[in-house]
Amino acid sequence: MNQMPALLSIITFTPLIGVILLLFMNKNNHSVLRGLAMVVTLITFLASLPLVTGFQSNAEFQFVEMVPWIAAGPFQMNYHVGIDGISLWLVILTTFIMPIAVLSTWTAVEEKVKEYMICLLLLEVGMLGAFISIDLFLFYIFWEVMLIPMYFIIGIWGGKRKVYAAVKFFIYTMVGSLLMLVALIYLYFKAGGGDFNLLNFYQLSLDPATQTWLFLAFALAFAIKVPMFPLHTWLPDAHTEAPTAGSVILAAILLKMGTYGFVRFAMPLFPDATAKFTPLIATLAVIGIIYAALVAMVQEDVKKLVAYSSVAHLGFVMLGVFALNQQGVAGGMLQMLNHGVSTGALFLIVGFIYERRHTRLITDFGGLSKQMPVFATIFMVVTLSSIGLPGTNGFVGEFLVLLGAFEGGLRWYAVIATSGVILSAVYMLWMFQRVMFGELNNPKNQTLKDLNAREIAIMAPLLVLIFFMGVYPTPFLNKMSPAIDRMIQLSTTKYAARLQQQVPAGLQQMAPMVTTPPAMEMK
Amino acid sequence: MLEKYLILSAILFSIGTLGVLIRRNAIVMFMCIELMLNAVNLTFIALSKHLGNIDGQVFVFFVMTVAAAEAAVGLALMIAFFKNRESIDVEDINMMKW
Amino acid sequence: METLVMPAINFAAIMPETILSIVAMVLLLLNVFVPGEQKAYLGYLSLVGIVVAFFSVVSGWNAPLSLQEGFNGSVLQDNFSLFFKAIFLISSGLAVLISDHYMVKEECNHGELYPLILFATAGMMLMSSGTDMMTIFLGLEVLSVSLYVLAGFKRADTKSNEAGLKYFLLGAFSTGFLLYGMALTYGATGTTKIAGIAAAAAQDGTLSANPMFVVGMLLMATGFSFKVAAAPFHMWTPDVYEGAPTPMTAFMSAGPKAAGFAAFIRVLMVAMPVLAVDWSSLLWVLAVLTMTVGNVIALTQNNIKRMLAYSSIAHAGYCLVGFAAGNGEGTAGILFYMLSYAFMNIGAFAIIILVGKKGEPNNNVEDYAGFSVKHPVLAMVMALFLFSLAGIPPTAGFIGKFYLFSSALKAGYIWLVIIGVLNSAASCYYYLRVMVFMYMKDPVEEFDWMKLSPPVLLCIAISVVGVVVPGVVPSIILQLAQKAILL
Amino acid sequence: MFDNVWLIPLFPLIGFLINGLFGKTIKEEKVIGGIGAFAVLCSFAVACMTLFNIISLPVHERVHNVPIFTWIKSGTFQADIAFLIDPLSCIMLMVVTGVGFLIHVYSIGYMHGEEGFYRFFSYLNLFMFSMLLLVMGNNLLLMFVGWEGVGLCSYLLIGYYFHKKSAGDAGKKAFVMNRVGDFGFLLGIFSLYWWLGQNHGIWTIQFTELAKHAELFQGCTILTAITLVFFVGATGKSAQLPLYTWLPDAMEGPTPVSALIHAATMVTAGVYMIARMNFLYIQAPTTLTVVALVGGATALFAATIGTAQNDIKRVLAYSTVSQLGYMFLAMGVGAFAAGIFHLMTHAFFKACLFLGSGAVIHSMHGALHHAHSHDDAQDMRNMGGLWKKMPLTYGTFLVATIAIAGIPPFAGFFSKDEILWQAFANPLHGDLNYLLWGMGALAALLTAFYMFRLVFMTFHGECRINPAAKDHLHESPMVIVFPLIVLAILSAVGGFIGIPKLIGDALGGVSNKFELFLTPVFEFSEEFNKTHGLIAAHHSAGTEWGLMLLSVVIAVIGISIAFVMYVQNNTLPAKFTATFPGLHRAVFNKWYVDELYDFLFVNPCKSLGNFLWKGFDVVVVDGIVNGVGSIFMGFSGVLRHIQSGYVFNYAFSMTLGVVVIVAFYIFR
Amino acid sequence: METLFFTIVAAVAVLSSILVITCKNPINSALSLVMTFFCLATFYVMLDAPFMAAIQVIVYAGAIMVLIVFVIMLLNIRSETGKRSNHAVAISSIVAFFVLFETCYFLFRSTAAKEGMGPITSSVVESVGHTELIGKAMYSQFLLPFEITSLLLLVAIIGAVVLSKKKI
Repeated sequence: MNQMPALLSIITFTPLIGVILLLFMNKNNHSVLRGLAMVVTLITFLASLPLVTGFQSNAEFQFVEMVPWIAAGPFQMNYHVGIDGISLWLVILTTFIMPIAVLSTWTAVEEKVKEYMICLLLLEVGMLGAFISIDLFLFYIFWEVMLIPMYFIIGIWGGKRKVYAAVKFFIYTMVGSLLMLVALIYLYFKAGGGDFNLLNFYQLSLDPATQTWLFLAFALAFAIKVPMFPLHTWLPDAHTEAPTAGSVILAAILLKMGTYGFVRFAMPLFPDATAKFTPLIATLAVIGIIYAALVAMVQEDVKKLVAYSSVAHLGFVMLGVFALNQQGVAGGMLQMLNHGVSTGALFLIVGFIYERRHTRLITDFGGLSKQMPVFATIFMVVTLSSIGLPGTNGFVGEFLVLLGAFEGGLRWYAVIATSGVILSAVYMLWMFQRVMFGELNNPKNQTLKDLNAREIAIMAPLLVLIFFMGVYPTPFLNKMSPAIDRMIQLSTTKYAARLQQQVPAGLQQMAPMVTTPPAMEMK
Repeated sequence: MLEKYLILSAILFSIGTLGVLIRRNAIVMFMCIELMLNAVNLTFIALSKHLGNIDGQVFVFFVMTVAAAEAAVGLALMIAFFKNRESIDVEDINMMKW
Repeated sequence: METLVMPAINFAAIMPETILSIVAMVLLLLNVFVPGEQKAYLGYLSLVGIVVAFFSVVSGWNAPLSLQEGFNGSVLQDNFSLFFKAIFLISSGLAVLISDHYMVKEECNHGELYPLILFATAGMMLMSSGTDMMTIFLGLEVLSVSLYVLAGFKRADTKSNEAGLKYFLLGAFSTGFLLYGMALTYGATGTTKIAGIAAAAAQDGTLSANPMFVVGMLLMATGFSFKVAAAPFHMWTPDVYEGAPTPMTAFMSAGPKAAGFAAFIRVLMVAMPVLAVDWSSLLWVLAVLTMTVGNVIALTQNNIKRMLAYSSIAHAGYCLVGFAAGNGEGTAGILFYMLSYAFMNIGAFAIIILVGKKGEPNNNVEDYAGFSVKHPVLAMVMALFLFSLAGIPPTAGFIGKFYLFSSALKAGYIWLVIIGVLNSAASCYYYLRVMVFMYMKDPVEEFDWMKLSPPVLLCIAISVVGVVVPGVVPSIILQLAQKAILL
Repeated sequence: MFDNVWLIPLFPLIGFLINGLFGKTIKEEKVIGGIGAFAVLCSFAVACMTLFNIISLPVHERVHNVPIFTWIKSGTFQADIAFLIDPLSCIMLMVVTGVGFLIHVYSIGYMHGEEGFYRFFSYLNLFMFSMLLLVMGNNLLLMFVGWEGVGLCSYLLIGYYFHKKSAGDAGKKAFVMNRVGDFGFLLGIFSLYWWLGQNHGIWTIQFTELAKHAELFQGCTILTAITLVFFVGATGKSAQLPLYTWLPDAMEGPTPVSALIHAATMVTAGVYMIARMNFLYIQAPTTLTVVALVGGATALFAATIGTAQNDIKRVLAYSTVSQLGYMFLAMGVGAFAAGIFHLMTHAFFKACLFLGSGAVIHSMHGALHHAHSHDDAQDMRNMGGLWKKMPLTYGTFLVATIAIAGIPPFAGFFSKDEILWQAFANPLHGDLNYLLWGMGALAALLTAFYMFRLVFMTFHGECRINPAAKDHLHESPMVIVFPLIVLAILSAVGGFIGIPKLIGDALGGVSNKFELFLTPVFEFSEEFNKTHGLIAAHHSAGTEWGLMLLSVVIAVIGISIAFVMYVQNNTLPAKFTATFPGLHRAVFNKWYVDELYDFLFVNPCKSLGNFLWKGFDVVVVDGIVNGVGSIFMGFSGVLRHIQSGYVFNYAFSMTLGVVVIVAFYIFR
Repeated sequence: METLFFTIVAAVAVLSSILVITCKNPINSALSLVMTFFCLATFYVMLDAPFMAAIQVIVYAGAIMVLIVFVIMLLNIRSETGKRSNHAVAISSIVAFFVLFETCYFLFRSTAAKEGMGPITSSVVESVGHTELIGKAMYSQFLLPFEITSLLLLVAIIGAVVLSKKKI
């Protein structure tokens, strides 16, 4: 094992060091502030690369660190972090997106640059922490910590209705996560104390009624974050009002918290409830796909359109994850990354034109291709990635999701969801056409400048990833597949075992064939 | 024997309570509160007699002290208020609400 | 007839109270000689007293029983009361720090302020360590009488008068109920000693079904509910908090509330464990009412002091959740929470004091528009306090709330906790509202009148530490709290 | 032996990258065009080598999988980037790269001076790349990559003149319609993969593997569903009923694009796909019937519309739709080889026709431009008598027209006749045969009619062009004419490699080389037909000869009608229109299908979207969310008034609290 | 005899206390309250607590009431100008009645601790003297509370001074 010790902590807290440094910087020296933030995020990204190389393709948590943290009364919380195949790529995605986000606001944010960068870096700490936590309490802490900087990012640097959007975002998310906290504590007592180690909770065998409630509480928190229909309405508002980097991070990483939560917590912890609620969630996911697509179709604001497309994409993820087979979950996970890359890129693109024109209304544009050919090309590629064109990343994930869902128990859901493929093409291309094609009528658009070097530099890595993940997703899939196997096993084994108890002997073969999980001792 | 006293003190206590609720003059309200305290005192002493235990009477002693202290401070507060508002009517003690 | 036997006068058991009282009396004397503009020195002196008292509190920790008990079972300075005493000292210390700046600004820096604060603190301490209903009652009265005066301390200000008068009338009224409850308890058990009540209840199995005992408990509970501002006995809180001088509001929201809880807990948990079923269901209802009323009404408040008053009602509700749980974690949670609440609330009030302008208190949320532009650090700190009040990690407020709620969960009160967290989520709205104005609105004011007085800044700094450190590494304090529980 | 086939798609990809990334800086049109064309030429060369290699092998060793790398692997699912080299793909390779190369060459001339010249060539190369992937992919998913890729390029190229709204609309329409088809294709992949895996433990999407296990599907009903959803995919891509409407609109793109994509290659992908999966289709008779009926109906339907169009390219577009219908008809009657054969010959003559029309338009455009006229350069009513001005174009165009009309011995005759014969003789569909044949024959009649109408209106009669522009009309440059000539030759002689058995026998044992060559691919189907007695053997040779003659006669009748109406008596069409105004209007307006689709799908979707957004999202969901907020605020607003400020009220609330609490406990 | 006496004094006490809350003029209320206090003092005597009766008269009637009357005079408060509205009074009365009703209800159902549990009987009071008993209790068992009262009074004095002294 050539795994560096404390690497995860280094990655997670490097941005915090950045925050501290920023606190002591002169707030008027914008370029230094930006540069520092850039350097810090870049260092974080570089530091996270050894995670990929050092990661062994097995189901275990790796790079594990454990330090006792809180021990009081009945509680034992640890600083217990580690990554497995499921979180590995999300961590990388986070560290990868952050420099881009910082770079994207180089000129967009001129006010309170210092605070802005602090918020961004704090946000990174929160996100990374949430992805690497094995201790549930720690997870919750980071989960909440993310909320604050995002709230400020939307609220301070946002658009006209920023306050409404920020508060809505905050309280919406807060309601869900607090209920999750209740469930978390309840679960802890159910487990009979000890610590908040996720692996211990995995071994619990809860009765179905309890599972139902706990699952609902967890699922609510995650579903709000995802966001799933009908809990999605905060998202278009938040996205529309947030500054570019905020939208990018929100779409690329924050939303993943929800789906990640399902995969990491809600499903493996509560297998019976998962089985019970799969039809409901799949229905909501499918409704989300179609619904968001239809709504996106008629949007007048580019950003809102992209926001709704996010809802649709995340619907795919949810569908795949709840298919509970290798293809579905892997597809869902991959789709999470894809969505991070391509929707992040879309928001960047919207940011570019917003910076130039200070409007996002589709009708204000038209014919930009002529004036901005490079932009047009990039926009095209990203659009295509977003609608899941083969060869781009979007396709692989979407395909695996649908395949998994089809192959698993969600056949008809998959059929309906597949029609979302048509709708996504409709709304994305229609938007693209109205923005980029047609005559360059609006005189304000006739003097637009094409992308500059910085902007191209922002987009280049994303474009590379779009194609790389589309053409060669194997490394991603390989690293995550053992962890996914384990997750599936956890989410189905206990349920299957219970089924077998209930089902008469003759029908036992009907239950899915699963093996018992490797013995993990309770602490 | 005990019940009579307890009932009587209950009656007095209720009357005191009613007084607090229906009077508008702060001083009268305070007097009603004193009435309540006295009702409690009666309870204490009756119980003390009943139990053959002097603690209750000591308690009454302290209650009286408290009543005196409260009277001093309360009346001072009323005077201060009156100086500013020329009234001691509780309907005028109403600058802060909602 | 036996001769008079003086009880063992164990000064160790009332050492902090003694120190504070002596310092207060010294201050009263000195007050005569200190000219009006230099009353701040009295404040520093009282700080010295507080620090000394704090050391005595620290040294009393885990002391042997012989040093804890005194005065024939009138007082017991156990870890429980010591923890509370620390909270009182911290809140009074912080209140002293922010007082001078405000009082000078408002031109009412009478030297009596500091002795009164110290006496109030001593009263609180007696409440927390009293094991006789008389001690508790008298402690409560010392506290209340001081607070009536402190609330009405700005004599020339009608609002302050009004606050004092309202507090006085309602306080005295509630005292009536409290006393009646004590009388009935005395009647039912034949003793005023906490331990005696518990023993009587343990001996006589019928006592728990005796209405006199139950009603005695209920009336005492209402009396204490008034002190901790639990609905429907909370009505005085907003008006008094709004009208009282801001430092005193800060003080009142932290110390006396904790003192109320201290006595409340001791009476119910130590003296009346046999009625646990009754009082915990009562507290269940009170907690729900209190949280909901506090949070809901706070939503539409514009005056930040009044908003914090309602929020303090809500916070009392959270504590009642832990109290209703009736287990050790609940008590530890209240201890921890009251401690962190002292820091975060007084911290917030300190900033309110700084923002306030003479004549114009600038207490409305709108007055904070653009605060972050002019004073980024202070705004950040204010945001920190508000986040802590809202219970967002990694702040002390979160850990405290977590502990309280989990104790209730442990006791099986799931719905109570769910109502609690939903309330907590709703509370975000009004805390965020302040931040909305601080960060997301353009400045209207120049904030040029703000004088950054060092003691106030020190208070803020201490509060920041008190909010952040227990939030990040709560272990030590939680362990202390855990050791301070009664059961 | 086939290790280097990956080069075939690679060259165009490189061409695409060079032109796409650096085209703007290169600027030099010759270099850009050269790179584009050369890339395809290289592919063509490799393809030729591959073909020779295949031919050199024994018949049963002609199927090869060439793996490159694993693309997606997840659980049991695996999709490789791997190529399938077999006779079918070889033929397609030849057609695609060959015709593609010619069109690239043509484009250098045609697109001269256009803005975004580099863009055009990079798109073309990308298209070649995708098409080659589609053709060579050894599994369904890789084929789907190409499938979507060509759709994308089609979109890009149709929208090449993006500043024209109609172009953008057409591109989008094409993409979306294709996506509808792709929806079917995807479902097909899913169901096929799932069914085979679930029931037989064979988790694969690879063609050769599937073919190996083809008999597992025998007699299972789900196969009908699977093949049908695949067919939905095919209808989208190949512009069959009901998804054909995008193809005529696709004529907004530059003409070489129409020639390459919307005539010769991409649109035949559906046919190719069905041929590729013939082993499934042959076992699903219901599907085959549907395929045949859709094909026949499309052939006829599109032909009717073709008779009334005035835009030269639109006529060709509808003719393409119609001819594709023929191919599907062939597929539907199990005549896979015949379908592929028609695919090939159609590629030759339709490419020729399109390029020829392009040359005409190019010339017209130039002339009208010189004359500062705003007349439509594509409207046949503005043309006429061009043969004198553009003799070479005319010649090649005429050859191709004769080929499409089905006059022997031109290529179209052999392929079309084979299809008609199979439709008539194949016992697969029982009595539907006659209907299918009838549709085919009627379509052939109309084809001959409208194609010659086109020729006559364009090249014959008097010149109706703006007089000022007349003198500027001229023959196109060599770079344009050369591909025309090559294609014309191919159209003329291309049919000989697939001479029907009957004629071959008559000529003395000349075998149908084409069919023989494809044997390994369609072997299973043939075997299947044999075992199930579905052999078109019970018709006499006389019948076949008779039908062959009949089809020629039909063609001639069509030509004659056109001649009568558009050369001899120019007033006839007008009279006809006057007599049947409704019919004409319906046909002229393409049977109002577009409007119908708007009414049925587009508008409802938009209004539904609007409703969901403004009605559901904003009013209901947000209403609830904000409503909860407002309720709380409302409560707050009311509750705060309890805090009346009056001490007695406060005392009252306290007393009430005590009373209630005590009451609860003592009366409990 | 004792019962009769109790009844008479109780009636006076109740009546005078009703007067306290009904008299319009605060002075009258105050005087009625004094009357009540005297009645209570009588009861204290009857309950073997003569010392308490004495301080009841001295402290309450003597000191506190004088203070109150003094303030009433000082502030020159006349009769209340307006009355609380009738239904406010009605509702309040109902609530107060409930207080009474509930108290009586539970009192009838409850039992006090055993009679004569403690050592203090009438004879003890007679022999030792009530004042001595109280004094001993206060200086031994309740020394701390007693000391606290000193604090309390000090606070009250300071408070009164702070709130009402003319100059600072």
